[in-house]
Amino acid sequence: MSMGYQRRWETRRQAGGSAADEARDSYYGLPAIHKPHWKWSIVLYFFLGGISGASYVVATLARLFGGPELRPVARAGRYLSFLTVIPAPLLLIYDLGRPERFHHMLRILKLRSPMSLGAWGLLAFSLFSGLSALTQAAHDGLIGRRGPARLLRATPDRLVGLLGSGPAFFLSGYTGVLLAATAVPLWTKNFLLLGPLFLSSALSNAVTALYLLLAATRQAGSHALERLERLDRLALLAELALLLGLRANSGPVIGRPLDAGRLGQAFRGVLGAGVVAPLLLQALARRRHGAIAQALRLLAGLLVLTGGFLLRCVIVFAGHRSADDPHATFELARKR
Amino acid sequence: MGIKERLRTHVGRVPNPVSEATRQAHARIRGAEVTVSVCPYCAVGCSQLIYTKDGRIIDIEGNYESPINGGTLCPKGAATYGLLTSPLRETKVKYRAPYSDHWEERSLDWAMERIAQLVKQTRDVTYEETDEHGVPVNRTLGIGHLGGATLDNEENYLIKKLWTAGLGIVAVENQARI
Amino acid sequence: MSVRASQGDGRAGTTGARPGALGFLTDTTLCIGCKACEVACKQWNQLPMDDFGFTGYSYDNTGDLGATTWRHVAFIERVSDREGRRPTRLKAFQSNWLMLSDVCKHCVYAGCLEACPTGAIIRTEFDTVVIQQDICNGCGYCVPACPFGVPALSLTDGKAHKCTLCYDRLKDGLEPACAKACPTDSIQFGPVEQLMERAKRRVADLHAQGVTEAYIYGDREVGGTGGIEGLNAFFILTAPPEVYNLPAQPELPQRKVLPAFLSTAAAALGLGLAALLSLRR
Amino acid sequence: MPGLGARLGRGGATTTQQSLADSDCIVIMGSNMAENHPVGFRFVLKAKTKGATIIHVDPRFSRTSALADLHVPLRPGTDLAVLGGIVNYVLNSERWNSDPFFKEYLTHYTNAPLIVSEQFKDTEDLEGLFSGYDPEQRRYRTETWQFAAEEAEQDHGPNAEPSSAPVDMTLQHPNCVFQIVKRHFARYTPELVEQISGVPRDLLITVAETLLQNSGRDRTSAFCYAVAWTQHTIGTQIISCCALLQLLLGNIGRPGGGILALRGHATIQGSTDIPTLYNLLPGYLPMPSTQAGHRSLREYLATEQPPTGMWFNLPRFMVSLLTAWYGDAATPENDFAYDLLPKISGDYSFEAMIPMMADGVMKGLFCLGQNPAVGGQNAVLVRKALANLDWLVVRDAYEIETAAFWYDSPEVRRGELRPEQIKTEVFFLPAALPGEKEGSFTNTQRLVQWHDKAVDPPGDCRSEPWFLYHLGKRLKELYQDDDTPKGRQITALTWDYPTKVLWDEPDLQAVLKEINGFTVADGKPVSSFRELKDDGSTACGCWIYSGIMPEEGYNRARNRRGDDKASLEWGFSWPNNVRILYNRASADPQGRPWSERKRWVWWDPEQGRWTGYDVPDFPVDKPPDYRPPEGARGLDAHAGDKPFVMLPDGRGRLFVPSGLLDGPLPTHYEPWESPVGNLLYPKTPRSPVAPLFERPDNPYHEIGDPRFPYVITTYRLTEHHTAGGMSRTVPWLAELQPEGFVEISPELAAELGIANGDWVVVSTLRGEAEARALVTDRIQPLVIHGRTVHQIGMPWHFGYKGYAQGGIANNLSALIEDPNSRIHEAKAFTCNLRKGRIGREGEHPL
Repeated sequence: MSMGYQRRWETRRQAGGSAADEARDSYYGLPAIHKPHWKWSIVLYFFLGGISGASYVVATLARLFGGPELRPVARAGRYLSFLTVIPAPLLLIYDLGRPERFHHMLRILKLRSPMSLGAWGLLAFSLFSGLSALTQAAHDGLIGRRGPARLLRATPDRLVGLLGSGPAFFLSGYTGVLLAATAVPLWTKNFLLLGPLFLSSALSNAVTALYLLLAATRQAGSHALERLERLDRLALLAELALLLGLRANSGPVIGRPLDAGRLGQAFRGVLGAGVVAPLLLQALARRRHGAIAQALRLLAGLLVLTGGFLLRCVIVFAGHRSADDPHATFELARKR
Repeated sequence: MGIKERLRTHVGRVPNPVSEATRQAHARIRGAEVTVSVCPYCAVGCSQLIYTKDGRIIDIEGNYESPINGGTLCPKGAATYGLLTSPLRETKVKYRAPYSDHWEERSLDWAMERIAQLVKQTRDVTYEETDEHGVPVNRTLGIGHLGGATLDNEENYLIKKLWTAGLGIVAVENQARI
Repeated sequence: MSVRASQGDGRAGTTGARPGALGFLTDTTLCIGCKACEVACKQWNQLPMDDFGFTGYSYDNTGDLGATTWRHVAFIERVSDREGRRPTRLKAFQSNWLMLSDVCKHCVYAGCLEACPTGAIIRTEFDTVVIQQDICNGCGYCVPACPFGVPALSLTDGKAHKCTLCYDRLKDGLEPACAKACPTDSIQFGPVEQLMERAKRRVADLHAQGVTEAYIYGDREVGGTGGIEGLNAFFILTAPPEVYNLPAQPELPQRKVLPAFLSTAAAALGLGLAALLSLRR
Repeated sequence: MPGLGARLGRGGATTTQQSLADSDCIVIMGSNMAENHPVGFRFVLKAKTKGATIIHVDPRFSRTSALADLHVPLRPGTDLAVLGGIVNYVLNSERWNSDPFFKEYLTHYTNAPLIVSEQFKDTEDLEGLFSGYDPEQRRYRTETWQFAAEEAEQDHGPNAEPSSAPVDMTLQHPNCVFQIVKRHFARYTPELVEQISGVPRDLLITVAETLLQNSGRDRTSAFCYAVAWTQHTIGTQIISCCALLQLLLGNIGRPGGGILALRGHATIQGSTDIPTLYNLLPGYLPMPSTQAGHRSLREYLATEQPPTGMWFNLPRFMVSLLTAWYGDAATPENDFAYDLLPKISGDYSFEAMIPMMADGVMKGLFCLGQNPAVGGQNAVLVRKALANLDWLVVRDAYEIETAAFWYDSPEVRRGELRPEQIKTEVFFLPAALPGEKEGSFTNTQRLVQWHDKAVDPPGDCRSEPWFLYHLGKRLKELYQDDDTPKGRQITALTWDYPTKVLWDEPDLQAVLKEINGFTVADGKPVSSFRELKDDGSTACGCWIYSGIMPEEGYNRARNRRGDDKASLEWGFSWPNNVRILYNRASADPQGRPWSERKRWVWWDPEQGRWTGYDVPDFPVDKPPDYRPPEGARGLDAHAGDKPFVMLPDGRGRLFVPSGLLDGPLPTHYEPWESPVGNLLYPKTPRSPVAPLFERPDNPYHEIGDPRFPYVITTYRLTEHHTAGGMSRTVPWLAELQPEGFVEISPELAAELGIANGDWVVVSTLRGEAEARALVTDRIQPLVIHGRTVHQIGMPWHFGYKGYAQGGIANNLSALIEDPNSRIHEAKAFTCNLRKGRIGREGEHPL
């Protein structure tokens, strides 16, 4: 018997109920498919990878179109992107059953496998993110003035940023495709929504993180912060729409883990505290000034980031739950 | 492998990169010695093939030639390899002295001699030459024997011969009774 | 159960099995639930016993396919009717106590194989699907990518495992261990095309004998649906697939890859535009 | 085995597993064939694929039932009532009375036309008893059971049935066997059988009709049974009733017909042929007994040698056996050392041994591949008996419960007994397994197959021959100067087998040659038992195996050329390589095949001999129209249309004048422990002659004891083997059925508040066992005598060693025997069941 789910006799059974009764609605309630083994490290990877990619995009756009006010945004975005991408491969390797064979991920390139694409995409993006961060560091004089620093300063950072934005978007969104292309009912049922959802959440997380960083370090002016907040609002609204769409699209059986138990609470928490509440708090903050507004924005930012992490937890673990539910599997694969 | 071939097998929509180990894969019974045996479990009488390499059993399977099992086996028959190699298999003589609470390891020779002595002792004490009417019975009821239905015919023959004809042990019984 | 006729996609045959493909026909109507297949498989592949215990699931104490169980016999009791009456006149062959020896389906298009990022999972010269143990790094992506719940990660070696259709034996022209052991020929091994012909004849025979419920699971109508294009290891069943814990019309998960990427790209465009508009001076 | 032997002549299965594929109807009753003989069941499915009807008569819906066309549930212990109902229906059926085949088979091949003595009184007349019952001794005197003409010649002993007994070929004589049988079974109406067994009357009629439709010239039906028939106080009679029915239906000796006894161990047939059994010598020679008057060889032969039939050759078999065993010490002058052979004078069967040990009569015990601490009846008493031994030698591949009883038994675990209180000196000797030694097994169809040695056994593991040979050598040495009978007995024994290099392993080819038989003068093997002599010039260890080594070095058990017919070149089948016994009956009285479809063995008038696919189980040149001359002896006294060569008159016995201790005809009695009385014979509820072991540590439940309201039956699972020593220790099998359990119906579970998977305790006056409850519709309550009787099923494999453990079912069973076979009754007794545990949570079960 595979690991990870309880035997029925450890749970309550009814007196007089027979083995036949237990196999009436499903095969003793046993899962019809195997869920993945993914735990916190993968959830964290999804979260950090999302921020990394999205902050790179934001940095690039800020650099390209933001004018001088947004210079700090571009700078912070490049650093944030690089810092959050560093743990990504480590988290992935840690999750492997045979970590010493991590390099087998780059043995092939398989276009039908989101994970294979993801491995290459992560590699490519890391190069861009690293290059951009180093370039930024060179500009900022953090790595001296000569030798490589000079070379770096000479790189066309806007072009690099433009080219790197492809992989950056990819890294923020492919994880949704990775989940979608499985037999896990909750994920595959929402195959068109997961990528956009992860992308919009990544964007709001990245923007929020940048906002908090810049606000805390007083690096950016109020215009810059306003623009960031505008973007955050749009991303959050997109996320809200996608979350509601996801719940509706899942239906009563496949979507059950989004309603029931702790995961249900968490899902409602993501919606309420992670998306709706920040929107409201931001709106409130816009009508206030000074410390109150700052506190409201800080709270909103923290809620967004927490919600972003929680969202990935909910999607991953509710997926596990739906994989353990044979009714969800059968609902997905029922005769048409 | 050329670079072109390598690209073809390693990059693409669904490439199919076969490893060296896969190319080399083969059945472990290739080139093994084969011995014909009979399943030791029930009485259906399935013929088995025991594959050995370097004096070790590496596999036991059904024998296609048999008109009874035609290569097939039941779960017990299919587990015969496990019967011979289970981690619980005992390969040492164990001895428990009277009133002792533990096993002791003893040599096979010691055990054989001790058993022979005990048989003689018990037999000498309990031997009946005649019954109460003076009819020769030449037997002992002091020793009994159980087992035989999982042993070979030749073994049963030797048991019956030694115990009953040689030592007068009459309470010789096997699982046919149960 | 009645399986609806296929939508008629114009392709001949009931599966997309490649010529010369080898596979299993598991005919549950001949299965006596002896589990010889489970043991023969473990014996040949030297798989350890599972962490076991009494389940109460009829006579099934192994539960499902796993890293160390590559054949698994399911037991479903259908003895009484709703009023608790036990039958005496039974349908021909297996009835009322359903037993099925489940196994990797060796799909014509396999989710696990397409998911595998290392190329550990390959399609062999016999058209079977095998996880190369010298390559697998235990990423575990094949596990949820299988619509039948077949591959699983081993707790001991960290790698994914499943039925190899005895790849090593096939290389030496030997029959897979489970099919060889099966005492009642419930498990039959051979070229899929021949097995499919045999299965159709068998189902027709069963229908003639009053077993009108019998059908093939693993063609393009049921089991091998949604881009899977049929199963190289297929079954004859007499109850709806779900009864045996099998999905009726599963899909190849990788069918979702392209549309999912497209929707994500569209979202990227949208969000990128939103970002551009928000951030621009 | 006496069940088949008494009616047909030999105790072995009459047919082969392969022949089942030729059946038109297969009744599996008293057996769970798909589970316990899965590979044999292939042939049932082959028959089914060709259109045969499969009927499973069994209390439980098992894996066999799932593949059957009819499942006929019955209360455990009522098989004979059901069979009797079928016999009754058949005899009065339209088909049986209109198709001349049945009467032709019956009048020529069975003793149906013979006239029985006027003194015989049936159970019909005596309310469930036959004439000749001695209530004091609980046994029958058989004088009144004889045929009419014999009465004056009682002196000839019980086997003296002259072939000239009066017959009535019209079967009309009121005292002819046929009419007695008909009257005897008239009581077994479908209505009454339903009340006794719970089998609905229309279902019983369906079974009988199906059998009738599939029996006749062109069709044959087979029965498969196993220990669910033997393990009853009337087990022998259940089997004999089946033989009677198959004779009535003309199914014996024919392809696709017959009775297949399904044995549970690899060579349970072989260990009966070459018996490690107290009451037999090899080849079914009776063990000399003072109770039977076997004081000398002359007296032994006088009582046991019939004038006609195969057993007329008894002196040749016996003298050849004595010559094989005592060699030079066996001379014509000393009656071939007959005195050295021990004599029995009581019951020393397995069950009798347990009280002998418990009471200190038996002081030493060898267990060679048997596990009585789990497999023995009243296992609580068995373990108590083991603890009372001076010494115990266990030879096995695993440390089985019997070896570990002194420190790990439920009694020790519960603290009732401590190792320090147990005196038994215990030896555990690791044994070699097949694959590590060579030898032969005799399978369920009497087929002897040799297994070759592949590797040396590990460590101290040794084969049984090694152990016996070397122990024998040591004992011979210890006794070499002892000239009393006990010394001469062992020193006279021939024990000089050539040995092979490794560890001086005795050469089993030499042992096989001794079993086969050889001429003493030149040591050349005999080619058949027909060459055996009664003058000491031949030696033979087991006459029915003669021919297995017809020439030096040619071991026919090692023949490995099968085919799709009789496979005569695969192994060696006793007797004389015959595959289907009594196959003379596959031809009509004139020697022609009954039909083309059922052709097997027939008379070839041109060659003047019997021929066919099989070896004829008949004198090969005796023409069908042969009629014995006056005073003929042995097989010469049989006419050419009498297929049952072992029996004195060559006729299958519907009526058994001797050889069965509980009556010449099968009669239903209730199990010793039953929830209800006997509706057929209320005054005789239980077997009047079942041997009892009435002692405080073996109490019985009275009929209808309210404390023990449930019927329990014990059985085996596909995944395990007998007492578990060879399966609970093997990881791949242990995981498939990892714990002991009992099967109960949802109805009973609801009554007792038990959920699937709960712990329950099953109890009898002998002991208790705990297990998990498997609540399943496959067990059903039956309405018996108008009230609901609940049934409980419990696999008996489990014990306290190995990977898979569980409560011991035999803690519950009792010492009680069938009088003929001395087999116990574990398939039907009464018990109680409650929710809960004996031990604590987390402990392994008691």
